[in-house]
Amino acid sequence: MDLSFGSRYATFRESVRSFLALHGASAPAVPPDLRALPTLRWQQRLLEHGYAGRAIPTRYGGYGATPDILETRIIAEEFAEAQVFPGLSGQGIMMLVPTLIEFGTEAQREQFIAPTLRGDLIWCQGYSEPNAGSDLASLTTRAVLVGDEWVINGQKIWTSTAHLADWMFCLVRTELTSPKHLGISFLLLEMSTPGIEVRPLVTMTGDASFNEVFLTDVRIPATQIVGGRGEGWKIANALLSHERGMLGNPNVTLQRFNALVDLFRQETIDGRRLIDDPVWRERLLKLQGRMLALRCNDLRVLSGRLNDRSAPLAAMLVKLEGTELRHEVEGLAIDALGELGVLYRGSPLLRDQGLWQQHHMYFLGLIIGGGTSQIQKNIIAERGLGMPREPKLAAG
Amino acid sequence: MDLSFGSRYATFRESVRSFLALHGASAPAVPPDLRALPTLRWQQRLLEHGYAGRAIPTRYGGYGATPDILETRIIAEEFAEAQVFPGLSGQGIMMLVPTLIEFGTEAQREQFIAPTLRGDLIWCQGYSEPNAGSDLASLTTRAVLVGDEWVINGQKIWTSTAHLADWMFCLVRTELTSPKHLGISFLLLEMSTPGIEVRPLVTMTGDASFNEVFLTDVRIPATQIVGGRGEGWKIANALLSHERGMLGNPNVTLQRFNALVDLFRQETIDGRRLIDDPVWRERLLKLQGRMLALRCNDLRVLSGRLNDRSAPLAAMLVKLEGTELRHEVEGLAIDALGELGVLYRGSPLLRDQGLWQQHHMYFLGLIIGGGTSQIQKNIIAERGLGMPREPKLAAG
Amino acid sequence: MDFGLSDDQTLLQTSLSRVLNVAAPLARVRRFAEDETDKASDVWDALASLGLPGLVIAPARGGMGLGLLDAALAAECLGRHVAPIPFAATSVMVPLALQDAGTTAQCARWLPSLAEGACTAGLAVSEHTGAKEDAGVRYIDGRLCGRALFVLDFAADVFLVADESARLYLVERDAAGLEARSLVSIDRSRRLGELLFRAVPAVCLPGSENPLVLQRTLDRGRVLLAADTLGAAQHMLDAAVSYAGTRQQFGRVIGSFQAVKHLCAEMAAALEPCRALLWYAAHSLDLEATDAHITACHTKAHMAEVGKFVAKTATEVHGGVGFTDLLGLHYWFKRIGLNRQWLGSPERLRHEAARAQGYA
Amino acid sequence: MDFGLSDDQTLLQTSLSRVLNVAAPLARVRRFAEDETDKASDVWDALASLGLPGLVIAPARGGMGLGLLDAALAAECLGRHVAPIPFAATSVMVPLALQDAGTTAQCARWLPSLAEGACTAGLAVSEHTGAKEDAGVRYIDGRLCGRALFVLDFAADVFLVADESARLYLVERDAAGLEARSLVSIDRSRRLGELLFRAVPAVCLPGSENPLVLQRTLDRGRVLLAADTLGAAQHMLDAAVSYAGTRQQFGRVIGSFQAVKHLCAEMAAALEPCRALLWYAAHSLDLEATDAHITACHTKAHMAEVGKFVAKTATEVHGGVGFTDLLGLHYWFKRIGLNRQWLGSPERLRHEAARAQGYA
Repeated sequence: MDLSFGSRYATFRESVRSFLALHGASAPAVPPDLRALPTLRWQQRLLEHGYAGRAIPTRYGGYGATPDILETRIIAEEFAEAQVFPGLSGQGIMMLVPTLIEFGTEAQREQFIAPTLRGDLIWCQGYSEPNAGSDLASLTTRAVLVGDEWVINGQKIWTSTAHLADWMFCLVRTELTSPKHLGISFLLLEMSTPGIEVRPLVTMTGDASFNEVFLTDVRIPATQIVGGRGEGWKIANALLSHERGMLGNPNVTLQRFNALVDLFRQETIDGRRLIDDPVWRERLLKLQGRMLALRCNDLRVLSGRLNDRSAPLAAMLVKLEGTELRHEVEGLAIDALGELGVLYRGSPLLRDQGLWQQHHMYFLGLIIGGGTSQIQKNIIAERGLGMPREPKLAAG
Repeated sequence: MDLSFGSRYATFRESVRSFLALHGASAPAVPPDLRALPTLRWQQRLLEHGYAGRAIPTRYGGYGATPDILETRIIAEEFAEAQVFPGLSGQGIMMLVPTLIEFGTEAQREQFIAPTLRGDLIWCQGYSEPNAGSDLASLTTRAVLVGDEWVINGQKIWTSTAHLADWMFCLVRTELTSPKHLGISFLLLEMSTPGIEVRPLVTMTGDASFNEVFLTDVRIPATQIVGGRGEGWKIANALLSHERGMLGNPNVTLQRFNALVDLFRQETIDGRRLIDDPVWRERLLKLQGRMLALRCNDLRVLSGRLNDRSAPLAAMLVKLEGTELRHEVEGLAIDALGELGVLYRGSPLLRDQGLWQQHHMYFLGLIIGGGTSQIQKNIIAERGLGMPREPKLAAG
Repeated sequence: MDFGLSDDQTLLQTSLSRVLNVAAPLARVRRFAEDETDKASDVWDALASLGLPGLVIAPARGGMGLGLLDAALAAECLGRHVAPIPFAATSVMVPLALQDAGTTAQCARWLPSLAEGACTAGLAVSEHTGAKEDAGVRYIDGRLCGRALFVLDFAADVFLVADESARLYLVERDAAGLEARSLVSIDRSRRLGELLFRAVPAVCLPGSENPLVLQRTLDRGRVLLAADTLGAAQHMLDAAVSYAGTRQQFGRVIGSFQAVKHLCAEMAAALEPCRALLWYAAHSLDLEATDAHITACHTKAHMAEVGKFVAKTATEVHGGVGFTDLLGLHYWFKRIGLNRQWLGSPERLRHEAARAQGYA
Repeated sequence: MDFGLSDDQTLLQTSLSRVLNVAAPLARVRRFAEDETDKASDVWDALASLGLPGLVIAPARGGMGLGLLDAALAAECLGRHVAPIPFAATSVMVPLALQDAGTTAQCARWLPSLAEGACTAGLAVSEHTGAKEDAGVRYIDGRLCGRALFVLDFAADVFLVADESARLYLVERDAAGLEARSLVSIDRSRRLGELLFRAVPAVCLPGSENPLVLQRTLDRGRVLLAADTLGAAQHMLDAAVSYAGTRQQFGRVIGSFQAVKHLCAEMAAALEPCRALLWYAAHSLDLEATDAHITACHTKAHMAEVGKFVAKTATEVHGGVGFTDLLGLHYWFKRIGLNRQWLGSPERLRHEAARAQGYA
């Protein structure tokens, strides 16, 4: 156990601070316009200094640094402290780039990674389908090889940023005679290809942050496959657990918790501050204890990855516990605000632009999305605890 | 909706009060010695006045009154208020007598009901087996008809009062070729029959309030069967739901809740009464709200039975919710007492003879016993909500 | 004794549901939600034809003279249908407060038209259930000054307003010095707003000198909001059970998975006792029983907790589609959310119940 | 940075477990539980041979000079085995308090024999974690008067006692005027008692003028009790998973039912983060980090809640047999129960954490 940062890191932290002092003012506001020139310029500057694409090889447009979680953490801390936009994330950078590095051809890496890191290519992820949610492997969108083209038909759902994206990486069924998990391939589509229709999907928050994507006789070159035919499930799974860890990130929850403490200090009931009421304070502190546990768990998981000391159970529970906690943090703010807590966008008296309500609902969505809590519990029980799998059903 | 008691009931209540004023002093202390003369005399007096066996026909030694839940409730209320022992209960009176009235032969009723009501016969219930708990219908204790005798071999468990009982009513497998639920019969055994061995089963409370009963070549007359061969499951089930309703009785919980309020008024932390601490009070009031809901639910179920307005879902949930609530009421007392709350029998400073701890553990046992919470949820989902049953498994 | 509903009461629910099915299907609610000028007068008229606005108003004033239990059963139906009409304040709290504490003239002026549904009344009392910001209304020299937040049944012709001393006043919407400002909540099936009083002339209900009038008015509202939540939560549970019976994953309907079954069972086990609790609470207010106030507080608090659990869990059972607007499930989720916060948070109400029992 | 255990630390746990498997199987714990005169000196000696009593004592005083994280890992092992020996007070809290605040003479008098395991020390401080009854000790003219309830590691030769002003004193068991009275708790794997002081001569640890000495002592104890609960709860979860893998009902092992699997998954998901929390809390105390007190309070409070959940749920997974004495599962249940209440209830500790952050 060594929680110290050491002098090398102190120097590194200083360099991040200097960068922020010198350049921070030119960062775009949050959330940024993904296509705007200031955003792309800022991203370019981050890439040059290694605050974006830090561990990606230089030949693919990255900075080529050796992975170091402490440096990553220092960067995140300093950008958060200075409230400066830390660069583009999104499914292209977070999911596709690592996938190509692990499974792509050299040509694919050269074609896609650099422009994706620069923000010139925006990606969306086509995994879920209306009838393939929890049971993702039952997806039915098909691609048939006709000559040197894949011809794709089907429908995807929950495709965030599909309305903005240039490209989509997606899972489709290509091997019709293989068992269900082995019949899936990982394809790359340009969104301007004829036959693709994107329809926004409005959620309970009132936003259309997701989409349905309809694919009708969409033709793409046969080379736009990552990995071999039938390897899509394996490839997607290599990153799914990573995505799940991001969904309940307790360090983001900490920022919201701190905002909740501010709210408790400012808001009153009958003239008394919430923080001065023992019953409300008890609810606040209970969440703080849970959050603290998840933050330590997160450090353990990250550190374990680097130090080759894996903690699979600790990693598996992050999505389940983290999304639940976040939903409750947002919900406590609503409860504590009383009638003010139910106000929403456009209302007088609204607090924090309605973010408490928006996130409360959005994180209920995330409790469901990316593998529902029920699926997470199956995974923890079966893979984490080694309990028996669901027995096979009798036919009919 | 009519919550009024009306003048007839006012008169009835007066008569109960008069009885208690006149005779209450001769009641035994709680818990009474089941075999002691004062207990039996008191039981006799209750039978004569209709405060025991009230709705049992006079020809079987009962009082022969028309069933009336309001009268029953008034009796219970007045005995509780006066803190007078309300007569024998136990599985003979609560379970076997109603079973014989519904399914017994005239000879069985005449032989057993009156002495059971008087307390001359004490019964125990032989249902569960070590490998037939949640899956009770898989029980393997066997009875084979040899001449005019049943020869019984097997083992029962969770048999409360077996060490005191004169007789046992039990479920045994008699039809070896029938499907599992249809192979079970309901038999009556005298505990003094050769081949019966009772071994106490110590539980986490430290008490041996349950037993294991070993049956080795136990021979009883062929007539000691209730209902027909193979009808045991049907007969037992007719009363199981009734037993489950008793296990989480919210009116008993009310008495414990009232004791908890007293405790909150008397006990202090750093010299401050618990009741004056908002955080502890909030926990108390949360339980009160749940209890209130379950008490109203109980009134609805009882009233529904009498007024032919059945509320099956409301009846089904009583065991699940009632045992959980009771466990939590006992647990709150322990928490509120701090270190005092973990003291147990024989300790100085012990509060309430250690009953909070004892009941806390005992009610964890009852959350499990009489159909675990998981079984209760299956029942509620499948029978209450009409959801699909567990699908059949593939063989092997 | 009979702890249950009468045939008339069952019939009331059936009739209301039948009308609401036709007059206020989800598509109608959506239109109301999207158009702030929509008064849903078609829905209102359909329910008025059943006598809903006059349900509890004395027959001599044109009403049906029924009790709070009947009103609670009606509120349950409205919650179940997320009906876009005012009810708790305009049809129950204000008329009963008038009957409790108003002069004959005040009753004669307002009750017949409220009963008929020709006008509606709002209620401005939330400063008495935990005041936010600088909320509070004072009565000085015949005029009201201050601010009343979170007005129930806001799109009203007249408001019943409580001042700091718990006295009640009638103020018409177009009174000089009164500014009514709409608030927007997550629940778009009901209108909410605040009132700013700049020396607004107002007449007191004389009987409201007795602070029990306000308390009883609040308790009635609490029971009605709890009933609304009961109806909305029951709808969400029913929808979850039904969805789980058709949605297939892994080659079987998801309702055959024990995990999904147990979520539904937990919802049912939590929800069903609330029904009896609600009947008891409403009936206790009708009887003016000594524990009526305690029971009303507990009923709303407990129902709010159960409602929150059911709203979240039923959404989860629906999976992704529950999170979208496709089935409109969120209308019920949000209705439950607003009911939870109005007329006292669970914490506040448990504190009141504790105080009423001498615990605090 | 490396957030994890060193090889030495892993080895420490392995060695302790190996010894405990042999020296303190359940049958041995049962004997201890049933015989109040049993001092389990066989178990004690076996662990002393590994150096457990001197784990944190300075090498110059005969100890191993390890940190609180190592002590917490040891406590976890003891909890996992419901080991019937004293530890938190005698081997950690008292020695470290002596090192923090004692004179050289006091350290020389006690630390070597504590390190060796030749004597043991108890701790009487629970009046500082929420005083019950009239508990409290006062120091008047060189003598202690009053009552100290709930003494940790009660079967001791010497006690470290806090007075009302948080100063610490050493009192030997046979001191004139001291009465030691056993208390009986549900947890029969450890001894508990109270001390009555009738003008007992006592010497102060001079450094304990600084009230932070007591606070740090308490925080160490909190982390150790949390670690004990972690070990006990982990055992219960492991036992539940294992039992569910063999017990058959309805023609299949119950661990293949989703309901049972999800109960186990919920336990694991709640319990596993506590492990990292505990490491962090112990290490923060070792580093004397600024958030060490807040973290210690939260760690014990959160671990107590999770422990309670696991204790109940693991028992449920065992069905009826979990409720009996057959497998002895209740020894772990009760160990978790006692840890929850000692050195501050969760409510108390959260309040302290709030105060330390300026929230209260």
